[in-house]
Amino acid sequence: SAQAADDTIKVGILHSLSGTMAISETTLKDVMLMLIDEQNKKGGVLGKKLEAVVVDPASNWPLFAEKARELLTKDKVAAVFGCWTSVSRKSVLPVFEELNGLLFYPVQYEGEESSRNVFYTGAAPNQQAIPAVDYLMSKEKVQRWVLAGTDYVYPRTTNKILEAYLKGKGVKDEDIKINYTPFGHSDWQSIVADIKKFGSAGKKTAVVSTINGDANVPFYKELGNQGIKAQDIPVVAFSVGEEELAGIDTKPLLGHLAAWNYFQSVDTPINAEFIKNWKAFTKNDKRVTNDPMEAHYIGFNMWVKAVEAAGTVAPDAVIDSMIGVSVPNLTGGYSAMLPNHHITKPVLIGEVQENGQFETVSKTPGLVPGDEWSDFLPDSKDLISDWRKPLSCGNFNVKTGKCGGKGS
Amino acid sequence: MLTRFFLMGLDRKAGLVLTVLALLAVLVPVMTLVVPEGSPWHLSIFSVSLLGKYLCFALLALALDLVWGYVGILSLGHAAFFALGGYAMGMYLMRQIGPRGVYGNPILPDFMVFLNWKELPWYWLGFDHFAFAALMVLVVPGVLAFAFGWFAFRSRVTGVYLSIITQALTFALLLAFFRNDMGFGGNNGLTDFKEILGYDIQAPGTRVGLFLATVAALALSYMIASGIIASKLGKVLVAIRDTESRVRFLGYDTESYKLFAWTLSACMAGVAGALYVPQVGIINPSEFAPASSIEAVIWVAVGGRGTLAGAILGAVLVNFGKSYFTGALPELWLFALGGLFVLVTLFLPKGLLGLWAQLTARLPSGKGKGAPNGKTADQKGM
Amino acid sequence: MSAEDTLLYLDGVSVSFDGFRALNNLSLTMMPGEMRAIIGPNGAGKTTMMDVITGKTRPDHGTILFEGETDLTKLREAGIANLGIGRKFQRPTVFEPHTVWDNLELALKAPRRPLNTLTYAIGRDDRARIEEILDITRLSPKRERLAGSLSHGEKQWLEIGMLLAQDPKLLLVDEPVAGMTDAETEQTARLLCDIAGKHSVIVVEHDMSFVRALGVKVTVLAEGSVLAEGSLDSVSANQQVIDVYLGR
Amino acid sequence: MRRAFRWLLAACVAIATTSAALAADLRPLVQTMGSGGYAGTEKALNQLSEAGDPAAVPVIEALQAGDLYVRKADGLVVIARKAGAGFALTDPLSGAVVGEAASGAIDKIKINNALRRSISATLGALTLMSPDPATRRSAAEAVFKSRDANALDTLNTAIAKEKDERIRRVMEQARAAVILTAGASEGDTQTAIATLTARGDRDALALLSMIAASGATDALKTAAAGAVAAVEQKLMFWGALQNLWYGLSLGSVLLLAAIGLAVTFGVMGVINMAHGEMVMIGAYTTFLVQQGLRTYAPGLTDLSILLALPAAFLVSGGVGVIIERSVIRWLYGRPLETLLATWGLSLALQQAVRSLFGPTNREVSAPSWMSGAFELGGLTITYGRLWIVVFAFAVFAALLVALKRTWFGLSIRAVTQNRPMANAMGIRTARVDALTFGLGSGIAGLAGVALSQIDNVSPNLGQSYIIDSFMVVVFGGVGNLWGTLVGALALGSLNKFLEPYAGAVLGKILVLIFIILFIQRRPRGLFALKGRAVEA
Amino acid sequence: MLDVRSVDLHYGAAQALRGVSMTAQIGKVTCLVGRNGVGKSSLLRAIIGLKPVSGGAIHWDGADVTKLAPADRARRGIAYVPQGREIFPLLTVRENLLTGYAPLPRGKRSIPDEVFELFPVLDSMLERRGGDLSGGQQQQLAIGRALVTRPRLLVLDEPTEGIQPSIIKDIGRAISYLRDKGDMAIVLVEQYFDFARDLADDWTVMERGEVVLAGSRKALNDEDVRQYLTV
Ligand SMILES: Nc1ncnc2c1ncn2[C@@H]1O[C@H](COP(=O)(O)OP(=O)(O)OP(=O)(O)O)[C@@H](O)[C@H]1O
Ligand SMILES: Nc1ncnc2c1ncn2[C@@H]1O[C@H](COP(=O)(O)OP(=O)(O)OP(=O)(O)O)[C@@H](O)[C@H]1O
Ligand SMILES: [Mg+2]
Ligand SMILES: [Mg+2]
Repeated sequence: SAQAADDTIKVGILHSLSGTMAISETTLKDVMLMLIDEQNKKGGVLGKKLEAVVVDPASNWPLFAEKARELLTKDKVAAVFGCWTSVSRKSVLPVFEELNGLLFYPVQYEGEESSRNVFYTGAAPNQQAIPAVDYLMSKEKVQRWVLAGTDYVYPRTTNKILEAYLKGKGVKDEDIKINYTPFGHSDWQSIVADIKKFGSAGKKTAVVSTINGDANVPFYKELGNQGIKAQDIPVVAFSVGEEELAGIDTKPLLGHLAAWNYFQSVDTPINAEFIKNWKAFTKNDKRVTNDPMEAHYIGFNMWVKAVEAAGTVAPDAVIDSMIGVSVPNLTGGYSAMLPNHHITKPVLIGEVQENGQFETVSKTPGLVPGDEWSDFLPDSKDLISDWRKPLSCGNFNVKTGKCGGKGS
Repeated sequence: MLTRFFLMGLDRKAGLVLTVLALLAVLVPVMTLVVPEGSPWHLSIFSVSLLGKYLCFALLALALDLVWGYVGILSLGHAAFFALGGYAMGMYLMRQIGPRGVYGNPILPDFMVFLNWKELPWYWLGFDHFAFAALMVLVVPGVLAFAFGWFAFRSRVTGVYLSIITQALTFALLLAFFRNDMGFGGNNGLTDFKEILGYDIQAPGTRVGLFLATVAALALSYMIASGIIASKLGKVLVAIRDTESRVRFLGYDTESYKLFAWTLSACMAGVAGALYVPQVGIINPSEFAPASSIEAVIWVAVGGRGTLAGAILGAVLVNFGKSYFTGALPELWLFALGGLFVLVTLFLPKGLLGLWAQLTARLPSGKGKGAPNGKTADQKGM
Repeated sequence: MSAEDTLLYLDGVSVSFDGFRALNNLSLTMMPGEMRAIIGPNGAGKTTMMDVITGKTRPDHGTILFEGETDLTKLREAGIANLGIGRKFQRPTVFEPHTVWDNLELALKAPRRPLNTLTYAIGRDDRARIEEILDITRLSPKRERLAGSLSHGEKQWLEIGMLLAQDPKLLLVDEPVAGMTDAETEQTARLLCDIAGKHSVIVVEHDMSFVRALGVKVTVLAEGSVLAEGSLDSVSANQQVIDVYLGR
Repeated sequence: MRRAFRWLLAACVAIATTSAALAADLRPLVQTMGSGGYAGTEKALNQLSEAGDPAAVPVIEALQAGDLYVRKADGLVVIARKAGAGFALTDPLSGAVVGEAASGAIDKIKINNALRRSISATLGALTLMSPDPATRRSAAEAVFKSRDANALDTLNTAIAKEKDERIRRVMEQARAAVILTAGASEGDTQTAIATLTARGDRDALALLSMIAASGATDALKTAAAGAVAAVEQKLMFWGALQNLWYGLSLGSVLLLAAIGLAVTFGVMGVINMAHGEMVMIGAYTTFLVQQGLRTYAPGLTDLSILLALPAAFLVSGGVGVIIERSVIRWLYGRPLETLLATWGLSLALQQAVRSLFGPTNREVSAPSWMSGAFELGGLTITYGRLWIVVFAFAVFAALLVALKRTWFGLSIRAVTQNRPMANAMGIRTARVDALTFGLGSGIAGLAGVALSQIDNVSPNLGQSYIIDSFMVVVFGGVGNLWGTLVGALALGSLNKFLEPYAGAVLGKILVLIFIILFIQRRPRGLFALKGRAVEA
Repeated sequence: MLDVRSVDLHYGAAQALRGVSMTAQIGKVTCLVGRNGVGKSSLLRAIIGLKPVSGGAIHWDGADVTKLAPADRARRGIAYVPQGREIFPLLTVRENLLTGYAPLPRGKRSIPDEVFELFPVLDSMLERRGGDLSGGQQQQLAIGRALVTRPRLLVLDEPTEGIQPSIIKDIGRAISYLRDKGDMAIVLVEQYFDFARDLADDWTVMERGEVVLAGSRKALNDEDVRQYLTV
């Protein structure tokens, strides 16, 4: 409704509610509704109520772009919280840049991107993958690595980074095995057997899994059935959270690992409060929380704070006031928005418990700042991003001292 | 000869379709570029792109209807040709980015840079020229369709068997294009385009231009298709749909007829894909997904199989419904859409256009409304 | 006998399906302009023989030559049809979604390649020819009807019309008068007799009065090979033919 | 059982040795287990291990099971087990009752993977002489894995005392492993090599290769190299067999997924895009049955899969009958339109399940008789897969009999081949149609029960099988059940054969290309029906 | 007795039957003749129930069966030998025959000997698929299949089409045999006039969707009937 636009501030929610990604994204829509609801109870923002505009891009990437455009031009939303897969983000990116909108992206991703209009509240590879590998190397004394992933950009990039990183640490070629599977792969018999084989060469072996989405359940079921125990060959995953574990019998998976910036099991008052609200909001005391939810929690609060600081929802003003905003995260610290539009986060390594939760076994002592351009890729190691004026550049080359990548 | 050919297909229905397209071609630019914003007659650029997208789908539906409705080849893989055309255009657009990519590499697209590729793969060569890319839009789907069809038709693969191998084809391409090693950007596909033929791809003028190009392509394809159908060749095609073997015994080499229609249809689909990509701004392997192809079949069925206008209508309406419902009923739209499909099948056996025909026809065709025992020509094959 | 002057030459043709021999060392020759009636018990292999000639079924072995030189076993259906061999099927098969007129137009002798048909425009001669055939088959009033809505007998006629439209050198006619009234049967016999002379015709029929009306040489097939050959009177007197076919 | 044994063991130990004194020695060690985080626990555990006193076994087992706690009030290490609202505390060494505590008053002693490993090793060394044969055996396996040199003495004693031939063999293998890792005299090493060659698995191979590469003497090196070659050859043979098994089991999954479609599509000619959703409904029924049993009859949870079979058949079949009566029956003779309608139904069913059960995965756990694996020669066969193979073949056989040998089967075939004529013959086509579609859907539901064991139970479950199912049915030849069987097994094996060489992605692409090419050779599928009957 | 009372039948808008009435008595053969396309098969379809009538009524055995489904009419003893045979192509000959069990109670399910006596070829081809048979063999199978249902009203649509002379004679003998058993009404559509004449007890002659002549064999002479069959 057009008149309502004056006394409410609209917030777009762009998460798939149907299709293959609904399984992950629907929860994020719900958590956004809850956050908006709570904010309204606190009196809204700038004295106005927030109004959520929910659309369903249906796991269809061009539809993401179309819906983003619709949210920005038709509904005139002040900010959009959404996307899960990288491709959906890539699809909407030009739209947000063209129409100068704001997107909060809550999922861990491969990095190599920094847009003025996007705030990346999920983990960059250095906030998840690298610390996880470090943990395995130091605590589990792993010498041999299986990098298993779904065949798409995030695993490919992450594995490239990890491969470079591992080789830098002296791991030999023959001790790294990379394996890719198609989306939704469901027959893991041979691959798990292969992992077992690779792991019985006498050296301590671990699996770094960037297996995506639906394929995880059959993968873990097969791991359990073939009796691969965490104490023999631990699997550390970057895409498996509480929500995914809810679909699996975790007893055989005791001790397998995940690296995130948040676990539901984290014992802080603020998290307990969040979980309580969440269960109340969804009227389901079995509902679990997970890392991307926390990312939205942080992103939303940052946005609220930035808007209050700017005194307006006008995009340029909000973008400028976002940087440096710091809000409590759910693990007991504060996360801050960096000039590169990524945030600082602690990195937690957790082991799967019988009840489907993670037990934190390691936590970085401080916060890790998100690094958009990986230091382990030759073409991006010289790049930085800083959206503060006067630099205001997403791909500044420190070697050439120019904005715009390495070429110009 | 050519004019006669085009005139042959011009009956009343065709006139109507072409008039509507012509109206669109005049009204849309005026309403977006001339009518000031704020006027109720103003059309936003967003709607133009949306309309353009629907028309691209309409062209795909038209191409599909040509082979399905008239030759009886149910392709469950037509989106493959659409996507290939799209990729050809996407590669051109990618090359146009030049040094404006995030890494500033003037030659290599970003995804190749961060995967450490050192030089452009050979199959990317030439795509910096629009003319070459435009040619590839036709050639790549065309050649694939020709090769595929040549084998399949010669081996007399028909019916569901043909449908399923077209599905296998698009599925295989989907998996292949997902692979980063293929050099097409993997799952992320090709995106972040900057300009086309030197025009800023986001600019309203360019968008309207793309829209007009789509209208023109659709109109031309419509005329070609209806010309073919009205010709004797069209009658042979319909006869093949009905009883292919009988056509052979009359001395027609049915394989070459099928191959002709099939390849032409693939080329049309390729053009549709090529026009689609700059308007939606991304091409990604999921366009190859079997479900996309099936959806295209659904558009045709909803509109009315075997009527070109129906294919266009079905594509536009279903996609409009999808756009509308996903915004208006985000949690329930699948019920709405699914229900629509069921109802159309049950109550409009000849699709939406069939309804029109049912209402206007003086002499109903004599075939009962899908009574359980009704036996129609459809029974013969897919 | 040499194959040279013959129009159709079958020698030692055998076909079997899963071990069942439908044609058994069948030999048969047809001269240009000849009309031949073929009779024989149900399942004797008459239709199968036509299938073999028109390329629908590949023989296991044997020679089939057209005009003394073209080896039909090497060709596909369309190629064989284009040599000038037309066929009417036992079960009438016409293009149901097309009108009677279009059925005939499709059958009409004309270049058959896609480009030809794309640019085809019906001329006065063709129109006249179709009208003529419509008259012969008495389908004129139904020319705009869809072939699918014709009765069984009407479809028979339409198919005969299509065969005429093709103007082939050799006509293979499988049970043309099944389902026709006696008067129509006579008319069909006259029609075929008119055609013969210019064309060669092979007719398969069980209607003895029809075969008699044709007044041509008769070949009796049984169990996939020739049982007897000669005038109708001579074969009807043959005890074996009476036993397996005519009955008492 | 295990618990009973633990008490027994504790009791034995207490009586047989001058346990009080020893336990007293252990107590300070045990007391340190709760302090210093993982590292502290690890240290205490190592000391317990070095002490080599079986009295520590209950403590370590409690630690392993997550039952070992520290009382916050006084730092006392206790075993705590849930009792009512709080916990019942017992002394870890003596088993004496210590008291009760609320859950806030005690802290769990956490363990991580490294600790779990140490625990297994320690328990292995400590339980080598346990009276229970199974424990001894797993202890020996644990030592084999840990190669803990500390255990060598115990191992030697245990071997000497061991009566059971098979357990002794494992113990000897463990000893061999320890010797090869720690180093020993040439003679011993040679025997160890022989022992391990006899074991002949990957672990043995790893050890042997180590010796082959870095053995003390040339003689040892050659012996080890020979052993490596022998083991490798054996493994290769078993590897091939194993691959065959994978192919068979993938094939069975495909068969299960496809077989319902072979009825609705293959026999009835309905292009049933909602087939996958019938599978999904079967899987959700399994979930509900299991859920129900968990709440109302926890003792029967292990049987939930068995109970789910008829339930899923009826639910999916019922949905199928409803769909047939309301939609499909108007579409006979218009097979293409069934595509449109069933596609619509499939969208709606997915969304319905999403609304009812939520978009996320639901957990269906495996019953005990379907979890784990067993060894057959060099093959590892998981029970879950084995049952699925058996089940798939059973369903296939039952369906085959139903269609080919019963009057119902005959009517189904007659009706689908010529509906009006079947009706004129007196067959009630409407009923047959409904039941046939119901049968196909019900079988899909059965497939759902099986698939719930290996895949996601989510609204997308059906979608991931629908394409494969169509491929299988068409590849095998529409309308031919045997074709579906052979097609499923062939595609499954081909996939598994290609995977090791080409990788999963390329393997799948190659299978698809194979299907395309194969259909060129056999345009009507593997088991094409031939002859006039089909062409007519 | 079969009693068809002024039945109308439409294919879409086209009317194929206009107020057609006819009767068929138990123990008699009623021959239905007429030129191509006059509506003979349409009338039979109406009797069987394969095509719903748009007006009029059909009574069989004193009961109104107009609204019954074909299967239910079959259960009341109506059997049909269609034009074009309509064999179940993928069922074997035996299975084709077995479909005739549908309307029979369990105890009565057997194939009558007369089927194989009449058509010995069926006996020798029991395991062959129906669709593979030659045209004439299929026709024999279609008749045999109808006999398995032990009909009391047998409706035959051009049963001699495509059949060799000796078997036509057999079929003729079979029909008279069945008639002479006296418990069956037979409706026969036939173009082969001599054959029809030998069997007909009653004639019904149609033209353009209407009955133009009806009567017993005695009441009508051949020429009366024949005039409607010439061109
Ligand atoms: N595809 C097949 N599979 C098995 N048997 C077949 C096949 N085709 C034909 N036959 C058998 O071959 C024999 C010859 O059949 P054909 O149709 O040629 O006979 P016909 O002489 O035309 O008989 P009719 O006069 O009854 O039409 C028959 O017994 C038939 O059953
Ligand atoms: N399925 C149909 N759809 C439309 N019209 C039909 C259909 N079947 C028959 N007709 C028409 O109905 C009329 C009567 O046909 P019917 O088949 O009853 O004739 P018939 O007397 O049995 O002829 P024949 O001796 O050729 O078998 C014909 O004009 C025919 O064109
Ligand atoms: Mg024949
Ligand atoms: Mg008739």
